[in-house]
Amino acid sequence: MDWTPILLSLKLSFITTLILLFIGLPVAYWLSGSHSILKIILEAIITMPLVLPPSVLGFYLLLTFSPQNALGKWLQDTFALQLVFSFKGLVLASVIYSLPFMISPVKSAFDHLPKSMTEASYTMGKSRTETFFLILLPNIKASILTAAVLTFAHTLGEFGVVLMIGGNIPGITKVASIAIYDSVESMDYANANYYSLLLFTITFVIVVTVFVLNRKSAKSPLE
Amino acid sequence: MDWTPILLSLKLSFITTLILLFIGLPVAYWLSGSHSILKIILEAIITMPLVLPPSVLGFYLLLTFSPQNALGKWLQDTFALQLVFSFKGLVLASVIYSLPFMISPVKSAFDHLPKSMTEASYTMGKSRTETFFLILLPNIKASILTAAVLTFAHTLGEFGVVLMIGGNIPGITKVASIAIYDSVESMDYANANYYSLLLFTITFVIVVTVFVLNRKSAKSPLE
Amino acid sequence: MIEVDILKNIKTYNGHHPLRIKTTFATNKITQIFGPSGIGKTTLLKILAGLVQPEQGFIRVNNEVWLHTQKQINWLPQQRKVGFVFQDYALFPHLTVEQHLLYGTPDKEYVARLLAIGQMQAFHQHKPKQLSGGQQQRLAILRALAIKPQILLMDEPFSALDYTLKKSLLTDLKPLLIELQTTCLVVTHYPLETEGWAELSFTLE
Amino acid sequence: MIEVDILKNIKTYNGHHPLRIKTTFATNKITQIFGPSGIGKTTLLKILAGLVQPEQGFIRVNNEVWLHTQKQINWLPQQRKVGFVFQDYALFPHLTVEQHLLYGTPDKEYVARLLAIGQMQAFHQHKPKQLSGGQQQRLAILRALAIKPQILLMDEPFSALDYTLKKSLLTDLKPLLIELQTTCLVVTHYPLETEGWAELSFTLE
Amino acid sequence: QPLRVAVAANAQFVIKPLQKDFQKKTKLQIEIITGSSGKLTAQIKNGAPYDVFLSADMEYPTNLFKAGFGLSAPKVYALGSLIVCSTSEVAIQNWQQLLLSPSITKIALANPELAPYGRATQEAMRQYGLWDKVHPKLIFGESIAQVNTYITTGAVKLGFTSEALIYENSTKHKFKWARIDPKAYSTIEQGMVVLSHAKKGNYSKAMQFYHYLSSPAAKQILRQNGYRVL
Ligand SMILES: Nc1ncnc2c1ncn2[C@@H]1O[C@H](COP(=O)(O)OP(=O)(O)OP(=O)(O)O)[C@@H](O)[C@H]1O
Ligand SMILES: Nc1ncnc2c1ncn2[C@@H]1O[C@H](COP(=O)(O)OP(=O)(O)OP(=O)(O)O)[C@@H](O)[C@H]1O
Ligand code: MOO
Ligand SMILES: [Mg+2]
Ligand SMILES: [Mg+2]
Repeated sequence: MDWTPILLSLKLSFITTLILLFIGLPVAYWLSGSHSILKIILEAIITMPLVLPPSVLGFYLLLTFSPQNALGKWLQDTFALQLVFSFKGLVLASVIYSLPFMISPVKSAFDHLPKSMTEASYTMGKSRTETFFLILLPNIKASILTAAVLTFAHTLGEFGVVLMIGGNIPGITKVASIAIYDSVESMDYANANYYSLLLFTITFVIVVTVFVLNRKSAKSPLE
Repeated sequence: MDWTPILLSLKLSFITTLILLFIGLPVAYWLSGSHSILKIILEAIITMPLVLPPSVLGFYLLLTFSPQNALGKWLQDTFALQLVFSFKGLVLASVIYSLPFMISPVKSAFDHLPKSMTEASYTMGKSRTETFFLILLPNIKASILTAAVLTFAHTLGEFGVVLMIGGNIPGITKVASIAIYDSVESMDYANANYYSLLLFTITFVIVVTVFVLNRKSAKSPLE
Repeated sequence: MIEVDILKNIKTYNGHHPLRIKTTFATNKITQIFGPSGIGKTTLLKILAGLVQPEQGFIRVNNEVWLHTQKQINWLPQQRKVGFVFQDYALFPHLTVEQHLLYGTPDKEYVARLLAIGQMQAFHQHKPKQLSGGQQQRLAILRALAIKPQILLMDEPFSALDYTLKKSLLTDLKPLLIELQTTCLVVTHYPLETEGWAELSFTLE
Repeated sequence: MIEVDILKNIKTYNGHHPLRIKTTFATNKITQIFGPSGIGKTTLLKILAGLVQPEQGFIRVNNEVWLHTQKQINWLPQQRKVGFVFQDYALFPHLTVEQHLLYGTPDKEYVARLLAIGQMQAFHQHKPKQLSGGQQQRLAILRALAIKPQILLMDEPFSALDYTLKKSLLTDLKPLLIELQTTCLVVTHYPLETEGWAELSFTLE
Repeated sequence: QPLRVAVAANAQFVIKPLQKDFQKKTKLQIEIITGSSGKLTAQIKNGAPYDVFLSADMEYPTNLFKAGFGLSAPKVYALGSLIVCSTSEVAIQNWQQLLLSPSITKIALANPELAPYGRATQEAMRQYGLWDKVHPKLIFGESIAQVNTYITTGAVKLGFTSEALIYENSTKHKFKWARIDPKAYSTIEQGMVVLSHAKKGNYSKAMQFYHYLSSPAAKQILRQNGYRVL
């Protein structure tokens, strides 16, 4: 039993979720509120990667970042950054693919917040940034948590994109989803079951823990 | 150029989204509010299908509903219902796979609604059901819409599960995502681009239209 | 007659402190309820409406027992059909003024009459966030009346209204309450504002 | 002196109707503002705080021009540093009473003093939804004072408080406002409640 | 109902001329389903409505037949030929040195655990003593189709694939390629089997196709597309 793929998967999911929290929350905030056509179109564009089958999305990423291609060549020559067949590439692909699952629910949550909450913070001399972090984010914690859990789980199970641009390199891009798939394809069902169960259990424990912790913090010390 | 796969995909996404609205909204409502451990565990379980690579989820569904298997045999004998290699099976698989994307964000939205809104409706003699449809749902419309759009897009791009239990049968289970993938695999890149672009455009138009319509209805006639 | 005998534990900073209320209210009358801030006035009204559950209690309205914790009797808020004016209004953000009232009654004439009583005709198409504080409060009162309630529970219902408006509202409400044979309990901090209008008083302490 | 000259279009059922206000308020004084419900009192305060933008306008506070639509001058709410007591409180659901005040000032001693003025010490760990209506309103007042504002804008700040509480609050607030040299504008429907406390009056009509 | 033929990914090109020729000769319609051999086998075992299965090896068809899913004993229809291939200007004839050159950073092959061509590649590399030396450069494709994608998009400079790739795509891509000595790997015997699903109405059509694949016409087409035939 090889633990490397599972650890690699957890690492990928963790990093992707973290990056998406950093990118997603501000973007969601920026998209919320005003309903200009520009923002609607942007929101629609963010949803688009979902529409393609993951392996096809992977194919286009492969084309874009292939060292034969202008962009891929430039990245390689300038930053020695190779995005195909590397862990960094998987992170980038997962971020693109899971983007809407982070941004859309959080944006809706921002939309549902009363305007007066922001106004009250402004009159207390707090900047947009302070208000964002100290008032708005804590009040949509449940939605952010949900989005983070979905992103995490989705990245764990992410397979098509990884299959395409990962190249199944042990220890680098051979994540759990690929290992399980390999076992199924080679009819080693015992191994597939074993991996699946393990992935299930670990994630289940993580998700339940996060939810339970959140539940505790939602209750006041008085209740 | 064969339109069948695209129409099939749109049909599958549409039906899946519809079913998930029917199932997802009540379940999300039921999960919201009380934070009992039971409900937390249920919510975590709903998230679990995501963790498995789609093709592996598809493999397990294949095993479960295979006519070789007790459940599959029983369904076939009793209801003449075959869930593998049939459109019905794809619908079921898509529903399971997209369940968390519908339920989780909507549940968070319910959680954010003030309790007094429900109370006011109750004192006006309205039942739980009436309150649910007439008061609560309209107030989280934005979140529901977001969830529906994500579900729709996600089902369009859904590929691994479909590949496994669909079996790529033209006109029945050969949806657009499979057709595009086939084109890539057989190196017919022009065709893949063409399909992708078409799917992109159609979805983009649908999503933007939905968002724009929603924006209109959110504004009052006075503004 | 409304008979109330309840015990509710209120959680505070230093443990629980019990709220015990045993009293009767006359039916078909307007009773004003006084008491310092935080004593439990809102809690009392919510218990009457079935929105808050007391640890122990008994509530009888005329011949109907609404609550009897020992006998496990506990009517749903829907069954009690009380009109409730929430202290924080609790309006429905997505409904216009008129739709709020139509949510409680299909009777369009009655809705028009309510709009006139609240002087809200000009705003019947407004949604709550487009209303001023006083307009929102008037809507909260009218909405509670929409179901033609047997009992009307009002939690500080006039606090955001100016003198003239309040006077005319009180004047218009009275005949309506008599006509509907509604029992009215009104929590207020300003004895003056309901003086002459309310017929009885009850002080919580 | 605060100089105000503004024009704001208010959207109503039958088109726009203009709200025109041209007046001055004395600084370091308490001015009460009257006016019927829906006339634009809340709107005036929000324009002063920079939360609502008038179509045309000019606001000068002592020597600082806060708003001059023609010259494109428009200070942010943050720069104006006004304390604002919202008519609907607008409290932060996730913060306790004490955290609300600490959000405006790091000065723990001052926070303790404010809690005492509002008689809220026993509730300093409560979150808004655990507070009664009157307790919430007191918190809204204290929070506005937390930033030691130059101008304090209060929108119906005493409507949910009983007589005794209000009297003691008013008595304790006065020396604080003098000490902070705060100009106070207070919207009220009950001239009686602030009589003797407010030094000047202004009526919107 | 048309005859449904499940085809391993490596044979997805050659199946098209075969299909055309068969239809011309018999007026029978065929529906083609492609996938990796392993996936197709799993599907067949769980009720997939396929009539004939063309695998990339003999193992899967034998397995199916033994489990009772086959009507005919599996039979070899073609022998696969392994090549090394590139779309860059490289000295492909010296591919063994090329593999070791620092200018080649990534080499694609099919996953030896899943795909017969991958297994053959592994054997050949071991034979030449290259496997351990180039191991860090290896990129594994799920099926031979994915390896072809890596090669044609230029994501890798060098890949091991089936010879069938060359004939199908010679007009679109300029391939540099070299055949691997068949002695360096055990023969890639591609097997076919008529499936028990054919009993539901397509049995005679399936048998017709089964026999057609052994006909001289079919062998000719297979040969033209990079396969050897017995
Ligand atoms: N978003 C909005 N859309 C349309 N009309 C609005 C909106 N906000 C406020 N109004 C209208 O503007 C007018 C002035 O409102 P404002 O809240 O300033 O009144 P007010 O004097 O504070 O009244 P009150 O004493 O009832 O609080 C009201 O008639 C109200 O209906
Ligand atoms: N969810 C809660 N958790 C803890 N304490 C609560 C909660 N809800 C109310 N309380 C406390 O219960 C007490 C009674 O509240 P209630 O709202 O009934 O007072 P009230 O008489 O209506 O006061 P007011 O005149 O200020 O509205 C208050 O001290 C309040 O702090
Ligand atoms: O044709 Mo295969 O089974 O992908 O090597
Ligand atoms: Mg109260
Ligand atoms: Mg107002």
